[in-house]
Amino acid sequence: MTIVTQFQIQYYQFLNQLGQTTQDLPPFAQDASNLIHLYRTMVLIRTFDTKAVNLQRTGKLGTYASTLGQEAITVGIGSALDTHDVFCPYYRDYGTQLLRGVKMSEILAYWGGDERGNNFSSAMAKEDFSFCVPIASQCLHAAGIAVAMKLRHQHRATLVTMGDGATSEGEFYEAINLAGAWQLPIVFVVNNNQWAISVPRKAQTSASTIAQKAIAGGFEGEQVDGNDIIAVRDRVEKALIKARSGKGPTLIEAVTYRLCDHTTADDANRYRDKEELKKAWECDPIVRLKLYLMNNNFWSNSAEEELLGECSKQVEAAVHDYISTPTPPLEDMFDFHYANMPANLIAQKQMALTEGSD
Amino acid sequence: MTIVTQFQIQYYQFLNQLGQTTQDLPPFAQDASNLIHLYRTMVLIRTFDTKAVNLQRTGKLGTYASTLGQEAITVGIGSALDTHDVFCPYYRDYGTQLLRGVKMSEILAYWGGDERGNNFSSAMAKEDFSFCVPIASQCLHAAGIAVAMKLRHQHRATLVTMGDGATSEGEFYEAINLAGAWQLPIVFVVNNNQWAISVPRKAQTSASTIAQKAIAGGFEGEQVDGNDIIAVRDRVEKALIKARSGKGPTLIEAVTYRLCDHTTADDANRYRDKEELKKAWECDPIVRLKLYLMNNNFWSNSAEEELLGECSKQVEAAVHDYISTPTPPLEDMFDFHYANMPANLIAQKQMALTEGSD
Amino acid sequence: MAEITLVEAINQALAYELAHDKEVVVLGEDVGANGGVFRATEGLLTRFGPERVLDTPLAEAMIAGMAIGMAAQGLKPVAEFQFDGFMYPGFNQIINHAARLRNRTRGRLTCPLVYRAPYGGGIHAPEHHSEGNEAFFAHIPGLRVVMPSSPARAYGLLLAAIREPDPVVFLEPKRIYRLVKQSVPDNGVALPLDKCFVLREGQDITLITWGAMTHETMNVAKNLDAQGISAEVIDVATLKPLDMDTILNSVEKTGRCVIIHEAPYSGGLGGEISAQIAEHSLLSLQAPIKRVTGYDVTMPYFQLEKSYIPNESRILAAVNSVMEFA
Amino acid sequence: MAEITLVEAINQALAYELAHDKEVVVLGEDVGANGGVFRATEGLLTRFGPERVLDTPLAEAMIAGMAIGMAAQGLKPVAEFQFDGFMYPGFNQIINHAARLRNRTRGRLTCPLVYRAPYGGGIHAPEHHSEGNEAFFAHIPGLRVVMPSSPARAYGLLLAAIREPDPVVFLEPKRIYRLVKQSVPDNGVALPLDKCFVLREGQDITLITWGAMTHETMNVAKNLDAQGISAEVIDVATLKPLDMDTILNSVEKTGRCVIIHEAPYSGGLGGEISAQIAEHSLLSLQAPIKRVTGYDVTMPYFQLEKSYIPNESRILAAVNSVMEFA
Ligand SMILES: Cc1ncc(C[n+]2csc(CCOP(=O)(O)OP(=O)(O)O)c2C)c(N)n1
Ligand SMILES: Cc1ncc(C[n+]2csc(CCOP(=O)(O)OP(=O)(O)O)c2C)c(N)n1
Ligand SMILES: [Mg+2]
Ligand SMILES: [Mg+2]
Repeated sequence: MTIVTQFQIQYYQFLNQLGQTTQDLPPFAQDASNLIHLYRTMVLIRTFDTKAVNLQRTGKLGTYASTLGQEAITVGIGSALDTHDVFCPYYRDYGTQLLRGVKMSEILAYWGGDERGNNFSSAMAKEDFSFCVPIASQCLHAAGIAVAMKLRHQHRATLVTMGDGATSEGEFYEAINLAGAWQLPIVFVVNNNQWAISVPRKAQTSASTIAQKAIAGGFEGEQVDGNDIIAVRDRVEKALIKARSGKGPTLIEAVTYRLCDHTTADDANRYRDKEELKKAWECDPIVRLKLYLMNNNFWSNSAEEELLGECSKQVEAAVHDYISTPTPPLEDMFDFHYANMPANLIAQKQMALTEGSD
Repeated sequence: MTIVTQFQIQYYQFLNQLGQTTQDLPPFAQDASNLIHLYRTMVLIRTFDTKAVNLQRTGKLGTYASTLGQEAITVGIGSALDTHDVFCPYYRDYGTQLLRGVKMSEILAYWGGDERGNNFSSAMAKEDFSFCVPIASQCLHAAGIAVAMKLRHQHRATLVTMGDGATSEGEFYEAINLAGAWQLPIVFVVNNNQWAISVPRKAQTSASTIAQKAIAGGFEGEQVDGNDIIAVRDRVEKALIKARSGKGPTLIEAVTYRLCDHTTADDANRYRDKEELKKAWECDPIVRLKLYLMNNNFWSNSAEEELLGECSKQVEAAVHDYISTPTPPLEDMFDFHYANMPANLIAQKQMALTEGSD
Repeated sequence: MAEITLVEAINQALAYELAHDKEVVVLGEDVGANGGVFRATEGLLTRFGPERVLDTPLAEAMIAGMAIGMAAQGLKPVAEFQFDGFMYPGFNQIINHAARLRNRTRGRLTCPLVYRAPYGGGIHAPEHHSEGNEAFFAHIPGLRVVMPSSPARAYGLLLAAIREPDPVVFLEPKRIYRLVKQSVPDNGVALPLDKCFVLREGQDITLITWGAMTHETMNVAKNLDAQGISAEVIDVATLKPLDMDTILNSVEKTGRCVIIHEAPYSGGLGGEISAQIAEHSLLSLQAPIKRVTGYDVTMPYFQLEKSYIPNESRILAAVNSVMEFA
Repeated sequence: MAEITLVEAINQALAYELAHDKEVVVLGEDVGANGGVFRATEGLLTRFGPERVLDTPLAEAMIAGMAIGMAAQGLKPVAEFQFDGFMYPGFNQIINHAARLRNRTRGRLTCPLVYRAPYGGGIHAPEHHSEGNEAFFAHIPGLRVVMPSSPARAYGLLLAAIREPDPVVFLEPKRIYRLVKQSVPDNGVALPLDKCFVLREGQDITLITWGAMTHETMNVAKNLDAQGISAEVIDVATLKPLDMDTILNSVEKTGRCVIIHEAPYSGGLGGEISAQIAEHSLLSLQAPIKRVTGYDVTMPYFQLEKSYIPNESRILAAVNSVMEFA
């Protein structure tokens, strides 16, 4: 019996849940204005999120997946990504999208049942994928994008997000294995929010960390405190730099908690302990950063008040855009399937337009 | 930064390639008659294998996948399995099948294009699956069998085999993850013969061992010297005992080499270095055990000669059975799809019988 | 007796079989404590425990594949895919293994399982939650494919599917999960597989459909009475194998036919049925058969889904054009 | 000019596009040093190097899915599935993503790729190596599905498929990979997609087929001459979308039709074509359309595969019965 190989998984945190530093902050975080920017974005996202849930409750939006409690991950990623990187999101990544210039009204259109929401007007997001619904399948698109970057010798990276549940899907592992085998410029970020609808993280896998799943692909996985935006941003940034410089993939497990229902179609009370939820609120990533900023006099109650007002305004404007956008025309259903629309589809479209008009 | 978890992968060997013991032999191997039985089975398999390749070359068999060089794995597994265990093989596992009572003529029928080869007459193999062609998909059947065993609180285990290439497939990982999550009574044995057709092990994954892929599922993986049948048998047996007693799954990577072409349809000279092959022959598992047996006077040249004669006879008898079996009747194509054959299929069958007769 | 919805009838059938056949096991994503995203498995975990009702990790090939292993061991797994659009990762297991296990082993191993999935559009759901995908499964030898269209048929057909010794893909039209209530005695009586249901007899035209579209079709048929057109309505129910006897008898009687389904036109099951009618009863046809179906496009996001799914006016227009043909 | 086989024509088309379009990338299992298990990619690695010809790990969802990401970046991946029966793990990526990327993003992202696979039975291969599975793909909105039937059409159609800005499933009838040789100029001239090829003109009956079955069908057509029956033969070639104009024109001329394909009967593409003919040209039909197809069973292991695949005598019998119908 010989030991042929060994591994270890590390965990990163800078701010604990009281907003105290647990180690020296990385350079970017030593500039308070950077942290304030992150803070403002998280608050904006939460404002947006609250509003979106509300729109759904009042029948003005379809099923919506809230990102409550997970803002540090999605904003942290967005702030670490470079303009030329490509982002493959799953459906809770509003923070990243916002920082890539995707409009809130586009996100609302998406959940409002309108494909035009995926036609991002932002130049920065023009190569980004839209939300991926079939769990984990985006991992392979991201790998393919990274393959293209590698074949073209570009100094860019692809970042793909997914939930903890997604790590049970075969396509997740296939992407992990490929990323390792080909040393692709890719970063996998798992939003481990402890639940996949009603299935708790523990029931999903007996791996003690999600991070260790990277070992199957022969590359590094690590855990970060997903409620500490400094840790998220720092580790994601380092992984992106590594990827861009040809040093291969990284899997980052961001440990957090889904403070919301799975979606507006879900009722977490059916399966989730109220005590657990209550404790999880103590780790609220927004509160945490705010405590740090307040304790260090980088933030004030009046600044907060002003910010909330601004966020409301921005969100209301987006909602207005969304609500006042007319339903897409019928022909949109046909016009985007093919660059060269086949004759029989042209005929069907004509038929639909005729039938639709009676 | 904190280390949250650690892993190591171990490697097991008892006999080195000169047939010398590298550590004390396990109890079963201290009884020479056990080893002689293993040896005889390996030689029988090789005789069978050589003959089968020959039958294909002379047009009497379809494409055939040789198991040359991998006999220690397939025979080792077969000798470790218990009657009540269930075996889910991939297509090189003649040794295991033989020890489960599957007839050589059935194996030939399978490769000869006749489903009846999968209708094993052996009682021991009656719940075993037949060869699985879609790579890695058998892993999930095995997991399902293990689920049934667990739900029924049986003291049994499932063993599933696959190649190194198979460990890139999503279905492999899904089975690994499920096995861990549900602590299933299952043993995964990977025949790492260094090649998946023309793709070398290194190109398949950058994991330094296949064994470490179990870490993704949160359970133990280990390497054994796949050319050392004592190590294979010992580790597989221990993993089966663990599984049967409710202690969960194990992944065993058996490291060997594919001394043959991928199948008779393949020509490995197109992609494989002759030197590499030559070196690999030095690890021949049959020679290794023979050296040990000879060095310890458990085996002799005359015993060898006698054995070869017996093996030939057995194989020839099986070939005779196979060759003299008439083609299945046309209706066999229809009769086994449904317990309750639908009316339209009955009609098609009648039509086929009529059409077939002109 | 209380009246129940289609999804409650599914639940009732599952509970009945769990109670009466100890080999039946329900599995899938969120089928346990959550009772399934549509509540089809509500209460089953509490009543039958975690060894009969299994919440699985999130992986559909795994669900499809493990069910095969379980079935080969003599269990009768009833596996849920959470939505139609998430059946595809399981396609490999369904076509290459579930459908073939019996044939491959000449009957030595069998695969008595049910793959359930909510089917089709119309509930304002996100992308991939509204697929019309029965034609894929109905082309696979070795499978049965069933779609109920009422609470009573959901109950009776699901019982039959679970009891069938071979794999059944059971597609549940989610648009009508809660549309109507019906009293459905919980008597364990199955309905026959491989048979159409004639929902309404008529003389002038045969309307062939299945699943949720039976509702619009029945409405049209009723309205046709006022026009003096007597329409027969057939709910195909078992989509593989097709009960062509019932269909041909009807069309030979009426001489006219419209087929209605939600899935895309090209390669939809309507084509198969239409072709078989024309091949077997050509001389009975007094007019070309028409198909009213989804268009050859991906189900649009929900703002346009109503324009995609056949509606009563499209069905009526087709009926009128077939009736007017001379 | 040297004459080449169908598989050599595939190779020639791949080499042509690799040489003339730097965005083209070939990928798949064993496509590199091994040149593909059928040698379709032989020599490409040596000629174009490992950044244009990629041996992938063994995973088909991965192949299907990574090609989508590559295509979205503007590459033109030509991805090989090693055999028809191993396309299924990629089904989820093909239907949920490749076919939908353009539509989902309103054209912002596109998916110009080709999924190649050897298709069908007849080469005495093991299980899962002989699938007749075109109907699955031909039902998916957003895809094109193409099957060539000669070296020249293989070359011209594959060029067209690679140049098409949308995903194409390109199924290669492996039974005729090496059946005939033809001189195929390597001039980079593509053939049109979305069009049938009339292989032979005739007046009395239309025989519709594709892929390898064109060969048996053409033989039957030639033999029919001796019987005084003039048969038109149509190679459908693009299976989605269907070029119904060519088909309907022919059947309206001949009034009789037999459709021949290898895939199972029920839900096969023959049903769709038959239905569309009867729906659009009912009054032209002088006899019911007949379909000669594989049976509704899994392709048997090879001892019986010849009994499964339609042969000339079955085609002839169908033609005669259609001709005799009065
Ligand atoms: C392939 C597939 N299967 C099932 C679903 C239904 N579904 C949507 S979200 C979800 C749970 C996802 O959990 P996780 O990956 O942890 O992400 P989270 O929603 O918790 O952020 C499921 C099962 C799906 N969208 N895709
Ligand atoms: C799903 C699937 N994809 C592709 C193939 C074709 N194929 C047959 S064997 C093989 C290589 C398998 O390699 P490995 O798993 O290492 O097993 P080995 O043959 O080396 O024992 C491939 C690609 C297949 N049978 N199934
Ligand atoms: Mg989660
Ligand atoms: Mg191998």
